Amino acid sequence: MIETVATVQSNEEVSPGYRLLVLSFERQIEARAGQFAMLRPEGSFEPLLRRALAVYRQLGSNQLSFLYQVLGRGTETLARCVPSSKVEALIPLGNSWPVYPEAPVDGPAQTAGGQTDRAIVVAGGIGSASLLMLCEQLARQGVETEVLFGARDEATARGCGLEDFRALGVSLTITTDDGSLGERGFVTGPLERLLHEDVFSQATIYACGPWVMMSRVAEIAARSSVSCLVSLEAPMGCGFGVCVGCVVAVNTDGPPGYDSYKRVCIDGPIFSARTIEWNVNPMTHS
Amino acid sequence: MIETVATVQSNEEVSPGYRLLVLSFERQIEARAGQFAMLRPEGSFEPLLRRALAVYRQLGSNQLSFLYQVLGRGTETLARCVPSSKVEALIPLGNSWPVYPEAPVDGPAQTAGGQTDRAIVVAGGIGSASLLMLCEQLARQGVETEVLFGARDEATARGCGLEDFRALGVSLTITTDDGSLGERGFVTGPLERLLHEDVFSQATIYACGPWVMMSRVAEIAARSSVSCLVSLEAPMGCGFGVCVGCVVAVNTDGPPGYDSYKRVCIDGPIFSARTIEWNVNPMTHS
Amino acid sequence: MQTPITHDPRLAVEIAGIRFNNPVMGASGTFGYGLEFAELIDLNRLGGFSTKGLSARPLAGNPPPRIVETHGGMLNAIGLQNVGARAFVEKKLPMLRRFDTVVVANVFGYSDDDYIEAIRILNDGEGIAAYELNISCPNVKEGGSVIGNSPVAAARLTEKAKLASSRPLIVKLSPNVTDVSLVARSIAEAGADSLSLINTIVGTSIDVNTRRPRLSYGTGGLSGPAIRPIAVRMVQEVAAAVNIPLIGIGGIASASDALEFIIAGATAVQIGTANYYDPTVTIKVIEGLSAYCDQHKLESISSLSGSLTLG
Amino acid sequence: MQTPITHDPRLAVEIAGIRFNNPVMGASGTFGYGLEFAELIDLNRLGGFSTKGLSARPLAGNPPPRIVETHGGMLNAIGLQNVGARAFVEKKLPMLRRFDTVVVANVFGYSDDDYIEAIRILNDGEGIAAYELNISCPNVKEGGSVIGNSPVAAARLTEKAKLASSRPLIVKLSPNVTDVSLVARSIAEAGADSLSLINTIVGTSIDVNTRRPRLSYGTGGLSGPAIRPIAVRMVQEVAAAVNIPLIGIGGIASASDALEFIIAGATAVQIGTANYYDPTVTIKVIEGLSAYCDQHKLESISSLSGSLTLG
Ligand SMILES: Cc1cc2nc3c(=O)[nH]c(=O)nc-3n(C[C@H](O)[C@H](O)[C@H](O)COP(=O)(O)OP(=O)(O)OC[C@H]3O[C@@H](n4cnc5c(N)ncnc54)[C@H](O)[C@@H]3O)c2cc1C
Ligand SMILES: Cc1cc2nc3c(=O)[nH]c(=O)nc-3n(C[C@H](O)[C@H](O)[C@H](O)COP(=O)(O)OP(=O)(O)OC[C@H]3O[C@@H](n4cnc5c(N)ncnc54)[C@H](O)[C@@H]3O)c2cc1C
Ligand SMILES: Cc1cc2nc3c(=O)[nH]c(=O)nc-3n(C[C@H](O)[C@H](O)[C@H](O)COP(=O)(O)O)c2cc1C
Ligand SMILES: Cc1cc2nc3c(=O)[nH]c(=O)nc-3n(C[C@H](O)[C@H](O)[C@H](O)COP(=O)(O)O)c2cc1C
Ligand code: FES
Ligand code: FES
Repeated sequence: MIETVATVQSNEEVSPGYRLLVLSFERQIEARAGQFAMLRPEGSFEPLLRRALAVYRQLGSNQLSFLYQVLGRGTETLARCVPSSKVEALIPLGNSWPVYPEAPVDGPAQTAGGQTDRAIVVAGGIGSASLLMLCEQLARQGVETEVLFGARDEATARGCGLEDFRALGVSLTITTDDGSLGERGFVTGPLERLLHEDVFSQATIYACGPWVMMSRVAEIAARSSVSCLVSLEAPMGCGFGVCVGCVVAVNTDGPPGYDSYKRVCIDGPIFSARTIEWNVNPMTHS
Repeated sequence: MIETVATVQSNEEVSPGYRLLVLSFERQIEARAGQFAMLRPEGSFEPLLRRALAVYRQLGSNQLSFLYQVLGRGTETLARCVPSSKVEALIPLGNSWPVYPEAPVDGPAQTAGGQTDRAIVVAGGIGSASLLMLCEQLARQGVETEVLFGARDEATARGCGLEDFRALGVSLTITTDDGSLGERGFVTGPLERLLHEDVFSQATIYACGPWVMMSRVAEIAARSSVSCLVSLEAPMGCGFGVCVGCVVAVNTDGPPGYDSYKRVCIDGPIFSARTIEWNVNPMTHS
Repeated sequence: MQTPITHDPRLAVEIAGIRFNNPVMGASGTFGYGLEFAELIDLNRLGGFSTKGLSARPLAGNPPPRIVETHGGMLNAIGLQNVGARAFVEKKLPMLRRFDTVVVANVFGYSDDDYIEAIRILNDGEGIAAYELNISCPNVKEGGSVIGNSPVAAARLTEKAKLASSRPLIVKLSPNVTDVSLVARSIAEAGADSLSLINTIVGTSIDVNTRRPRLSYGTGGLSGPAIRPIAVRMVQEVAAAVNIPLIGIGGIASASDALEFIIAGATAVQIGTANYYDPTVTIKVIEGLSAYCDQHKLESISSLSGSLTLG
Repeated sequence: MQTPITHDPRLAVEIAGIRFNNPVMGASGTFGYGLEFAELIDLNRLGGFSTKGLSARPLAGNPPPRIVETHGGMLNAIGLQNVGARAFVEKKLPMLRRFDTVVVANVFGYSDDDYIEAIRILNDGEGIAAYELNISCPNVKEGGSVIGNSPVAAARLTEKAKLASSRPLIVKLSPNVTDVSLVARSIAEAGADSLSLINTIVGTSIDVNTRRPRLSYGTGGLSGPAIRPIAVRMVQEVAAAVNIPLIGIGGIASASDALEFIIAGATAVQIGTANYYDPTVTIKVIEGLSAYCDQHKLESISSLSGSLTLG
């Protein structure tokens, strides 16, 4: 993790309310799939706190892109950054998606001896931003991958990087709430269909999206005893473990104590879905 | 006075720490010499309060320019405005320089029957920003004008619009504290020399600059019983008379009461030097 | 009179028998005597406003500098420069009567008698709907202790003011206390018709090069969005302690900010510092409240008052 | 050990016999256990820091959401999640001893006995320079009233803590009181070696769409530049009321901010919220203080302490 100042290469609107920020750094940044940065325009007095954005794509050694939804005051100020302006970045942060046969984050429910050979990537809305590099890595490692891409409507899907996912050339199923693109409904529909096929019994699910979506995906995965990893969102004060504000409740066997809460920024953002206490009211803005 | 949103045409650096902001408005703005605007980049959350900037020049009916020194947080955010971005403006504000034979602001010490036929314009540092349109108007009305232009050094003089004053073609005396341009010393030197010449006995002095300079100019004017007008600076909360924060102490004969203080924003910024209580500690940042 | 404008009936509220077209008011000291805004907004659309603090005699106020900007707010030590109650009644009120907006006269003094004298003068003024008592003033007869910081002193003044006043009485609470609901309860029991809160929070800003305070008076009152979370919390506490209507004040700059106060327990709100840098903010907030009613299918804004759900 | 770094001798200060290389510290709850910052700054350059609040037993803290941003600040209701005094002594302290920076253990409890128990455990820890008592906690044995809001309760706890402690005692004042100098005086008289102020100011933020507080706990502590003018004023008041050294805290984000506290009367300062969004701010402030000494030809920063000129 380093604190550095990056230069804005471009900050184009991808679709109304969604933009792609390309930053160039003075030196090489080793960002792995699923990691994020805490960003803030240089010299911006307000809002005070930095905003967490996942690394969307590595474009050459010193350039990274960030795909983001313009939601509140922080992303609004980022949206106003013009090329050649500066952005303060604390990067890379958090853990990364464990891609087999590398070491698992905390051991998915692997059957004895069975190796996960298939991946189901479930993207909900702007959650796609932390999944593109994962798909690239899965492709590089020859892991058979199905992408389920859900969004509110066609324009939002575009804003969430649909074209980049299409360009991967992997099997892609799209759902939109209003049916304006692909299947009408949520990604959980196609997910359940896939998990009925035996070939996916050893699969690993990688999910990132609104809390409600991830909790449904976790439920489906547990029912089919398929391992599932989620990348969580939480309000972040610092992004590097000191404010203790970004916590999520985790299942601990003993009575509530120090470790009933884990910090999304340093203990995550990626967790094994089994460890998360899902039936709490969603703490994120969505 | 209207509240409107202007578009940035340009915002170029004139010299290090000094910039010229050109704004275009949707409709015609009738700004008279010495008036000012309260400006704030649109969508900027901090600093909270608008900043007072004099109208430097009218460039066509819907375009005005503002020459400003980048000092603290407010002018810093203005300095970062890029072309086509928007700036909120409350404009035009305050009174304007009274140019004879039009009606005087509150009657300079004119000798019986004598009409002021000469003007001595005294600019100190960025105080020049409220004097260019005055010089243009004096020239249009054929008033014999001497400009005394003081600045810290050559670069600051350039930043304070020296070239624009030179282009007026009026008699111009330059002083710099370090002598890097024109006479070494303050504008008060050349002013005293001028006032020794009888021809200036009926002149009117128009002065704008740091508080200390204006109080010295007022003293010199009073000694030579020559009328003198000053444009004052004060911290401004609103710019249109409701916060009652921008006051200056004025000489009142009676005991201190409601009218011992005048608001620079609506009772000024231009005052007759005689009415100002000069021996108070300078309240502006300079 | 201008063409009559239509008010959104859902926004009408009532405090101590006074009917407001909507809950949005200008706060004392940030709206002058109202007329200064006539060029910028249609005063007829405004719920109401509270005048600059009025004293029995006109006052010069403090020497400058009187204001300094802070992060998210400003400090002021204006020193209550005002034309005086008499001049307000004779010169300002006649012009204000042309407008269909609730005029609240903010009153202050440096001893109980000061307040009463000012109220008596204002009683002659036609067109004043209520008095708002600024009790964040030092009582020079009692060693300069701030009246609003002591439940006893505040209750005593409220009683006298209620007796002297021919109109409903709003008492404006100081936030510089350990337990604001304690002071609120004693004032309510002393007969106040409504409470407005909060006034500014005492603060200071030092010029580190001259090693002097930036305000000539030394300390000043902090206002603006920076203090809003403190103000909303205090409205919530006072709403639980009294059952007279509350007017929420403190850093409001948007409809969402105003709604925080209403949900916390306020019936109406006052916007102060935001008027300086966003002169039409009052109108934007009124429009924002109507949009909120549309979005939430709300019949009346007052049904929202105190609707905060905890836990 | 890394190559020894040179400290600017002009910045050295002393509090209760503890020598600080410079007056700049990290504030409790914003500096973790110090080690989290080792990647970002050279801890040897830091004057010191106050640990996350430590209790006798480890605590889970409040359910999320625990933080929300406000204008110029943030509200937090972390609920003092911490590893507990024992784990700090055994697991964190050994690693901290490698650094040449003053380690202050922040201590809290929910009754006097809680505090004392935690202090006893920490007494075993080698490398702790002093304890900082967070008295902004509710005393569950006395109906949850905040210890720091009452001069009597605060003095009583200070006395007991002083007896139990084998090290100098810093007591951290709550700003949520009418007269902070009253509480300060009673704590100083009860034997505190130094006072640090201010802790966070109670506030709330409401989500107007769900009509619920944004923090699960309801209210939270307001911190950041928004509260700085209030904090500087309180340091100024307390400096006039006691003559034990003060540590100024509240919204510091630059050298100029730190100097305001020192000029107002503080000997050292703590930086809190700014560490989150400007992780190297402590080092920048230290460098800024050296630059100030150059600019003003100052021999020692402590000569500036309380140099505020009024009037
Ligand atoms: C690890 C991680 C990675 C992420 N990656 C991405 C990414 O790649 N792309 C992306 O788009 N997002 C991403 N997010 C989410 C992103 O961080 C948030 O959307 C962002 O922080 C929101 O900040 P904001 O300034 O836009 O909105 P905020 O101003 O923080 O507000 C967010 C929402 O809450 C409301 N709100 C918050 N506070 C208040 C208040 N006090 N008063 C009123 N309303 C309020 C706002 O109206 C808005 O609707 C990520 C989050 C995490 C934790
Ligand atoms: C009628 C009028 C017309 C004017 N016209 C012009 C013009 O045409 N051009 C021009 O350049 N200027 C003009 N000025 C002056 C201009 O308004 C001020 O220079 C400007 O408001 C300064 O704002 P700022 O944001 O740059 O600095 P601020 O942030 O307001 O600070 C100003 C100075 O004070 C210090 N300061 C202020 N507050 C604090 C604080 N809380 N803590 C620490 N330091 C602080 C800053 O460091 C800085 O040095 C005019 C002023 C008036 C009243
Ligand atoms: C410059 C200024 C002058 C004020 N004058 C008064 C006053 O005369 N009487 C009063 O009761 N409150 C006065 N106030 C307090 C405001 O009415 C309001 O209570 C406070 O500023 C908090 O609201 P805000 O954050 O929206 O400004 C004044 C505030 C400011 C900033
Ligand atoms: C997230 C967070 C956690 C905090 N935890 C503690 C704590 O455990 N003990 C304590 O005494 N103060 C705690 N504080 C208060 C800070 O130490 C400091 O007093 C306060 O935030 C004001 O300073 P600042 O504005 O620089 O942050 C905490 C503050 C924040 C923001
Ligand atoms: S964001 Fe501060 S600890 Fe995770
Ligand atoms: S700037 Fe507000 S009254 Fe002049």
